[in-house]
Amino acid sequence: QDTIRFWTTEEQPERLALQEAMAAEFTEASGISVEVIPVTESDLGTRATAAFAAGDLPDVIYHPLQYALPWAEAGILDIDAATDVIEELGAETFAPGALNMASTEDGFASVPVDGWTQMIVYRADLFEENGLEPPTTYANVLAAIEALHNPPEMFGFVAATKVDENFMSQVLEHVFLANGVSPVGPDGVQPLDEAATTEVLEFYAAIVEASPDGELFWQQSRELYFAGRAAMIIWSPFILDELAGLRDSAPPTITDDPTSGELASRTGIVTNFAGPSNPDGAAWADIRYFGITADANTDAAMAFVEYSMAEGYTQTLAIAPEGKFPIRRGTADNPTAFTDAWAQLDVGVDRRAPLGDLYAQEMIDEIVGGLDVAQRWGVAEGQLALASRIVNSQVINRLVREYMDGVRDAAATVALMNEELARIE
Amino acid sequence: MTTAIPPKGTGPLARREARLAWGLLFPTLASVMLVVILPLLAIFWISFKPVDLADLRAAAPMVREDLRDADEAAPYIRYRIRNSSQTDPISDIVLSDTIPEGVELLEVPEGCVLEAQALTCRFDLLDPGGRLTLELPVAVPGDIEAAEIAIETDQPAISGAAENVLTSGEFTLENFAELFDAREFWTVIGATLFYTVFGTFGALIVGLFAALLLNKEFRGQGVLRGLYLFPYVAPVIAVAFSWIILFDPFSGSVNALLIQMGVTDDAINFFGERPLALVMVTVFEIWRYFPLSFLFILARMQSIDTDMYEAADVDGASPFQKFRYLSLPMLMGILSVLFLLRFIWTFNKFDDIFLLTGGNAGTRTLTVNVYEQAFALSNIGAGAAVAVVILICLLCFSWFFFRFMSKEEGL
Amino acid sequence: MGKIELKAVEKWYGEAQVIKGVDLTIDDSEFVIFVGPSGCGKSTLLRMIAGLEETSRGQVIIDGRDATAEPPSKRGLAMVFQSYALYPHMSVRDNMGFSLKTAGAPKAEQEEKVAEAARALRLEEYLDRRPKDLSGGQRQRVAIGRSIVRDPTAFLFDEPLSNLDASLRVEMRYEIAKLHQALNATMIYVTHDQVEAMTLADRIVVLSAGRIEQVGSPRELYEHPANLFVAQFIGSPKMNILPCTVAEDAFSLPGGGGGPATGAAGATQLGIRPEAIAIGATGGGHVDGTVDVTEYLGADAYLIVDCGASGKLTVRTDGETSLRPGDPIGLTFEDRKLHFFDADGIALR
Amino acid sequence: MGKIELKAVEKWYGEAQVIKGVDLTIDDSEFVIFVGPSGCGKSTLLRMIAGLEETSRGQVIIDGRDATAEPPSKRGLAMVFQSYALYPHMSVRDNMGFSLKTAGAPKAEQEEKVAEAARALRLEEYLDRRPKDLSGGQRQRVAIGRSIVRDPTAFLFDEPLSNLDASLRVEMRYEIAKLHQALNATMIYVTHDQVEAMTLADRIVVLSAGRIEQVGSPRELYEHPANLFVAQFIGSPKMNILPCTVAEDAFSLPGGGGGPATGAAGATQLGIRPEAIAIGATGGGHVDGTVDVTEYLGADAYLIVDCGASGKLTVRTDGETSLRPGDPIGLTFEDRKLHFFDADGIALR
Amino acid sequence: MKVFWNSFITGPILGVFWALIVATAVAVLLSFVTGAAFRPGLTGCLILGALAGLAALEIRAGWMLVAGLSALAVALSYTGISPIHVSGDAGPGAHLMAGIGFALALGWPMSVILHGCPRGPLTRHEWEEAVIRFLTGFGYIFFTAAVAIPFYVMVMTSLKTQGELIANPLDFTIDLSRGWELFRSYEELFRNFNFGSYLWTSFYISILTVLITLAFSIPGAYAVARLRFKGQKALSRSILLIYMVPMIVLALPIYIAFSMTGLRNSIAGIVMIYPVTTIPVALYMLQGYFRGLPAEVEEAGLMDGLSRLQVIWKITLPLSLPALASVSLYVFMIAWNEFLLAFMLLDDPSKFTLTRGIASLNSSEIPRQHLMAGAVIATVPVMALFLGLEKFMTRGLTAGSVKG
Ligand SMILES: Nc1ncnc2c1ncn2[C@@H]1O[C@H](COP(=O)(O)OP(=O)(O)OP(=O)(O)O)[C@@H](O)[C@H]1O
Ligand SMILES: Nc1ncnc2c1ncn2[C@@H]1O[C@H](COP(=O)(O)OP(=O)(O)OP(=O)(O)O)[C@@H](O)[C@H]1O
Ligand SMILES: [Mg+2]
Ligand SMILES: [Mg+2]
Repeated sequence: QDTIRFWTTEEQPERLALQEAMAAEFTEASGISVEVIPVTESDLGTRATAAFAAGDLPDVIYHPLQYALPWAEAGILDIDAATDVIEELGAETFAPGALNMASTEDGFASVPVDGWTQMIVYRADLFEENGLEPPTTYANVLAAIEALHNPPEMFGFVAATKVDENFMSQVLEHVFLANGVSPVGPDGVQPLDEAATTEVLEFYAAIVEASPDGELFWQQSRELYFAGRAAMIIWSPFILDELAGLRDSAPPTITDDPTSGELASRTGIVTNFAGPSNPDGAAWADIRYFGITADANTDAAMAFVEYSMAEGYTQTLAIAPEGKFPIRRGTADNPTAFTDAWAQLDVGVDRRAPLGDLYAQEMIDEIVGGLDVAQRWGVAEGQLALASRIVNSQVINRLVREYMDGVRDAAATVALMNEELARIE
Repeated sequence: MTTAIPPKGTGPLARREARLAWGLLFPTLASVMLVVILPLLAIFWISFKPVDLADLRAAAPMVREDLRDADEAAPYIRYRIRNSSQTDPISDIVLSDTIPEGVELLEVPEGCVLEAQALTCRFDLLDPGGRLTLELPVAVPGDIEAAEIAIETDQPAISGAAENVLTSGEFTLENFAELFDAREFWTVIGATLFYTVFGTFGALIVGLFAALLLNKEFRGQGVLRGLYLFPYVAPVIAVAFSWIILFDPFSGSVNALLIQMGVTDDAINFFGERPLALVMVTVFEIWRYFPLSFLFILARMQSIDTDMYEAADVDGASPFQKFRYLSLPMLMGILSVLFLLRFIWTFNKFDDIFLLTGGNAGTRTLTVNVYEQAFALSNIGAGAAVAVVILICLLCFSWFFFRFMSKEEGL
Repeated sequence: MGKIELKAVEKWYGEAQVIKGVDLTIDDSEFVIFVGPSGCGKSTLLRMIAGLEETSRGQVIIDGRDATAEPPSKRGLAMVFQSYALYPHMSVRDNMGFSLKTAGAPKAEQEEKVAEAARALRLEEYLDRRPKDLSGGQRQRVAIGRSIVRDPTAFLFDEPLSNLDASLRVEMRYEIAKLHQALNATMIYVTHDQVEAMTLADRIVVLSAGRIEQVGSPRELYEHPANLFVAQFIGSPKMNILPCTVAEDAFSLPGGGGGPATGAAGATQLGIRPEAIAIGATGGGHVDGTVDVTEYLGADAYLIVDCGASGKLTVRTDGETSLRPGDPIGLTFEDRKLHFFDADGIALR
Repeated sequence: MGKIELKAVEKWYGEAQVIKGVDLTIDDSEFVIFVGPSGCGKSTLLRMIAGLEETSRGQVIIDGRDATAEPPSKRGLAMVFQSYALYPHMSVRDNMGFSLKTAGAPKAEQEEKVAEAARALRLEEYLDRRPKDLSGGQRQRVAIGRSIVRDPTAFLFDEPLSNLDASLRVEMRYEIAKLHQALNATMIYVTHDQVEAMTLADRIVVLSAGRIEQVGSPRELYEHPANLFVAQFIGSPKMNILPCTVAEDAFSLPGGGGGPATGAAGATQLGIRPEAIAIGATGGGHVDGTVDVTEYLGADAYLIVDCGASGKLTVRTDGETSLRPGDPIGLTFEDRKLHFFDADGIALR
Repeated sequence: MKVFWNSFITGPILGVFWALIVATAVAVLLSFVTGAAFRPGLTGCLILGALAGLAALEIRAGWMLVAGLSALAVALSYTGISPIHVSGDAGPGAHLMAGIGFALALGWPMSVILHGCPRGPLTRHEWEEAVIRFLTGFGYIFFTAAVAIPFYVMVMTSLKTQGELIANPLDFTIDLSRGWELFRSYEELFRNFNFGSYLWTSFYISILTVLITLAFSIPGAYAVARLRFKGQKALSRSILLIYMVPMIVLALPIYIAFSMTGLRNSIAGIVMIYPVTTIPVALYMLQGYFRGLPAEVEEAGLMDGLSRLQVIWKITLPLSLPALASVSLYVFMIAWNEFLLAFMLLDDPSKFTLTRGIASLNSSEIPRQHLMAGAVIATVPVMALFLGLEKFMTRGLTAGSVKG
């Protein structure tokens, strides 16, 4: 009997349990058993490379977009297998954007599964009280900080400063995109525009200034926001269920009742964000993929991925529907089968309810709609692989952090970034 | 009668003893050789090589086989062969497969031979990242579904020859050049020195204080001594995480306490701020290793002849005088030995910082840098270069160590 | 001045009484030696005088001043330890000057006193050495020098020679005797070597199990031991002890021999030292026996003579004796040197 | 059988020669004692015989068999160590039976032999104790018992009594003498205590710096020392040595005294033992002097007499002497007991 | 210096310092015990400390001192110059507790510290002894707090829920009324996170490490310690050298080699590599012990007809049992606590050791009490061993000098 190993970054115990349940059903259906192995997302790159070097890659890896092309290049992923799966399922049933992001000249690096858009989560009640505009632009954010920042009771923002967390990369990319700055152009690395980048750096410095000290990432953002001590944070939609008090291990502590939806009702969100040099703004999305590895028991792995994307797809999404918008819209027979099913899914862990019960419909539309227009560096230019390598190298995180720490000024930072980025290529 | 020249060679008894000694030592020596000496040599070797983590896996050809256009008129078997490596070419590739019964190859492409049902194909070269597709038209007289399954479940075998960077003759000084050029290199050295020097001194002084406290008989002395040894005995991972939680800026007790006592308004991010993080990891090091100094100093203190203190009593020395003129000089030996040993071990310390800060916020020491380079950045060569720097430092320390150690204590 | 008095001094370690009420007066410039079997409390008593050991009960009076509660540093005594207790990390000079340094004496005075003591003890050449570079005898002298420097009220010695080898011991014994003559200071000395005790002491204090058995000059102790314990403890080879009965001023031995014994009524045991026994023909003396072992020692020989009911007697004779194991002989005791003990072991005259 | 021969035996530690060519034959059932100052190589020699130490050059012949290259286990000797070296983790019984057990002797035989040895050494009651629960003397006896059980070719003893206190030492000495009488086995015994050597040995081997100085019976050594070293080494207190000049069969001392000295031509030093000196009035003897120190020892007293140019002489006299330090006396030497040595220290008759 | 040799100066100074120390200690303790807010007050400490320092010279009975100070401290706690400020919303009970606690911790030790100090000028001895008693007291408080607090936090955190933790980080109490519910995180660790298997893996790996280490190091140590051969000196020194190579430096090539031979991510690899880290330590400890064993006993064995190997087996080893116990315990501890190699070499949860398992709990997605419960699970066995066999363990630590 075949056994395959499946690495997943969804390592919360509850989500893990759901994945195991799905794996068990797959086993029942196919006779192939699946070992679900949680891997912390920040370790994923290292561990995959290490496993590749040692020749003991798992069969299937659930991974974020940024690894898809680099891994395909490095030989970790079996492009042929992924392409075959997509062909089998019907390429047309997938959202084309997500599929494009993973495509190489030889086929698809891996199979897109789900995605979400990054949001600026803000305290709508306070904004209203103070007559502030929603934080859709740099200027609005800065104005809100001006009005609301009052430490230690209330921080204007909780930015990301922990260099080795993906979270910081995501937030920074979003902020850069908002001002239309990208390190890659159609021909590879392009020098950053100094003026626009300086705007970004200054804006980021301002929100860091309004944040608590130290190494911040998503955890602090959420804790502070939940405690009512942050006016704005940047987060993924995964926050939506706990924000509504549905998960005991991350309770909103702003009121004494950790199960109340109070905070949710006082919260607004923004996905499309704009800087002064890019008035149209941009949203940022992350897409997750199933990669079949070079060491895989290919047939079994393909069977598992196909199952997860078809019979088990609803279950896959149900792991955390608030942050897993369907990429595969439906089947050939019913092109909206999965989007429809998704809309019915309950969110939450310790208590469950459909999203619609918790948030206003326009808010949900805003969140979901973002996915279609969302961008990433290098997608438009066909340089996603390069952009991913830039992100994975964390050069930008590091240099931005050093700029915050006052190691060098904005101009020098931009210059150095250009220098180091050039080296990556 | 007697000759004043010592006899040459060894006697039969001595020879027998030496033989036995080497026999007893052999397993140990062999294993140490294998796991210490060889790796050390390997480190030097690797440090001159442009190796990434991924390069450890030699380039290999990979193949996938399927039956295409099964439902159409001209089905064909497709072999997709690619080079797993983006950097190294593969030569002398041999693909061999068995064509299932009931499938008939219509055409054997160039470079392939078919003997009975066994297909063997040879190719000279596959470029880095290169791909190769073979399409062999077949005729399937029988059940095509069954044939497809038969073809796709039976995996073809493939082999090829590629050079491995580790064993190739390719050398580079790049690793060292990058290492010394890197802006953070001197920060790393600085952090290492700070951590090592203060960690060592701190642990010694705190240990000395603790030893002085417990160097008397009283009830509960054993319990306290046990308690004071806990930090050292407990698994590092347990205590490191306890500290992280205790000092957490958002929900840690220490911050809550400091804020409440009015020492600070803002939460302090103990493990996340420069230069506080470095101070904190040093404090942790002191906290964790003072028991060791304490244990040694105490043992030494208890072995000091009490007669000497009684003589000093009779001589009229006061307690501080006794400490200054008697205890301290008597402890100097063990203190300097401990200093040297602790210095080296603190210098070598990895897990503590790795667990507490992961080397961030200015706490990256040389050892953490090895990990960072080799694993986080997957650049094994660079990691090895850092390791070589460490080894050179250690050689210097060891030289010191043996210079002084042989005089002191006779460890 | 250096008069030391112990008044009903006791020492308890928890429930165990180690010193059981000792009264003793040591006069100025007297050389007093404590002897006794191992563990009898000699060291403890000395350390109580020094103040290193708390006195559980009773008083220690030094020069008329009650010093029982004073710490050692205030008592003005000097002590030489069995292990010498030199400070190993200091030079001989610093060792000797340490007490002056802690007392804050001026540098010049320190140097002068050290130089003086070094001269007296012939240590001048070694002043800059460390103790570990000295021989046993030299270390011993440094330890003594360290105590001299302080001009103490009295010197306390705890088995100072026990770590030296035999010939050095003889030599240092001689030096200590000289030193006492020169300083004329009170000295209290602990030893378990009775040769040392006999040759050095003005008075010997014999201790047993925390009690004083007898105090007296060496000659008193040798010639008039107060009890069986002292009689057997002092003298080498040991005094021979025989059972006897005394009736009407005459003693008689199991073998039949006997003689006059005035004032020894009630004695059950008779003691005679090996050198007070003369050898004659069988039947001619107090007891008869056969030679069991002869121990030739050069100048003397000891005969171990099996006397049947009287036990084995050791007899000292000339080294040139021609007696061999198995020879039958008669032993005659020198009347003047007989010791009689009653059933409790108390001497009877 | 237990004849042991050493033929030009040498021992080198690296460049240092510790045993410098020793030839010695030890006869069956002889009791031979090695004495000498500390570090002269006694233990080394013994251990070479035992096989615990390699023989650098020369041969060790046991019962006519060249045993130089044999490991200790093959030599069939038994050794009693200074520290006893009992196996602390075994009972007395197992300690004693161990060698039989390793040799694979039948259980019954083991038990019988152990019981026999225990009876001989009066250890029956202690057979089940561990060594740590025994007193020093008992441990010593176990160590001896352990070697008896094996019926060895010869017994080797390395300072077996040095860890015992004085009175126990006397007692054990007596036991060992008895044991030798009973077993009649070859015994080689190392000691630095000359009383032991004198009283126990058939023959004494005096070693100094890795060389044999003299081999002979105790009486030979005491009465006819071959050289100054042996003369001073044997006897306590030491033999007095005075400078002298010999001319025409007569010696004369610096102070003027003198006497006949046949066959001592060329002598530069004269030796006289403390007991061979008689005390008289000044001017009446060989030398005059003043008493420096008297050491009262009970039976005897030693006078240390300062004789000016002749140095300090030790004189043994009766314990009841009334001489006091400072008294002037004359000393007369017993003619028969004079020893003369030439400039190299070799005895002249 | 000499100006301080006066009890009227030294007393109050020590008093003030001591008051500051105990005010902090008591405030921290009460904060943790009650979860309410207490903080030390400078002025109050100055006043009461100086007062206590003077009073202790007059009032020799400790309890009277404490009583007096209690009254004052409680009274002052309602003013702005309290030695321990109690937050406004706390009731009179809190004031009473803080006041009396402070007075107890100030008055009684002060009377001990100044015991034997006469009023007025002090001799050097008296002064130094007072200062030493002060430092001793401080030392006990300092060390006990420094050591106990992290461990207590570990246990306490493991018994709480994330919500409770975030709600009041100061609350160190454990709500015993929750009964078994307290141990929920432990139960979850064993049920959902496979900790039973990690525990077992760690256990048998450690035991195997001990056995292999002993098997290699006993003969080696004996040879180095006892047998004479060329190179013996050099060898016994180079043992220490091996000991000085950092693990991370070795880990890199080992990792490479294991990756290439497939030993990575396997228990066999771990079992092969752990002993190598412990053999030098064990070798070093054992040779020290063997050297200390009386050679004569072994020679007696040789004389009794044993060969060298038999001597080792029948005499040396039985005599070394205590040392073997120490070494085994110490090696067990090293293996049990080992983290780096397990972290680098093991990827597969089914093969995790305990420390590796805990490292995998260090994800912000997993509640903190789980992490701490894991830490407790890893700590308890070593602690139990340590406390139960302290004598051997301490001896092991001392002899092994030092592996860190
Ligand atoms: N700290 C202590 N606790 C309990 N008993 C003790 C202590 N110190 C000594 N003793 C006991 O007191 C007794 C006397 O000891 P002390 O050292 O005075 O003997 P000693 O006559 O000097 O013997 P030695 O000649 O062996 O030195 C001994 O029985 C000893 O066991
Ligand atoms: N392993 C060794 N290496 C070098 N020299 C040694 C060694 N063992 C002993 N010696 C030297 O050999 C000499 C003889 O030593 P040995 O132990 O035989 O003396 P000894 O006569 O038994 O002395 P003691 O009476 O003190 O036991 C000494 O000078 C000693 O220093
Ligand atoms: Mg004593
Ligand atoms: Mg010897």
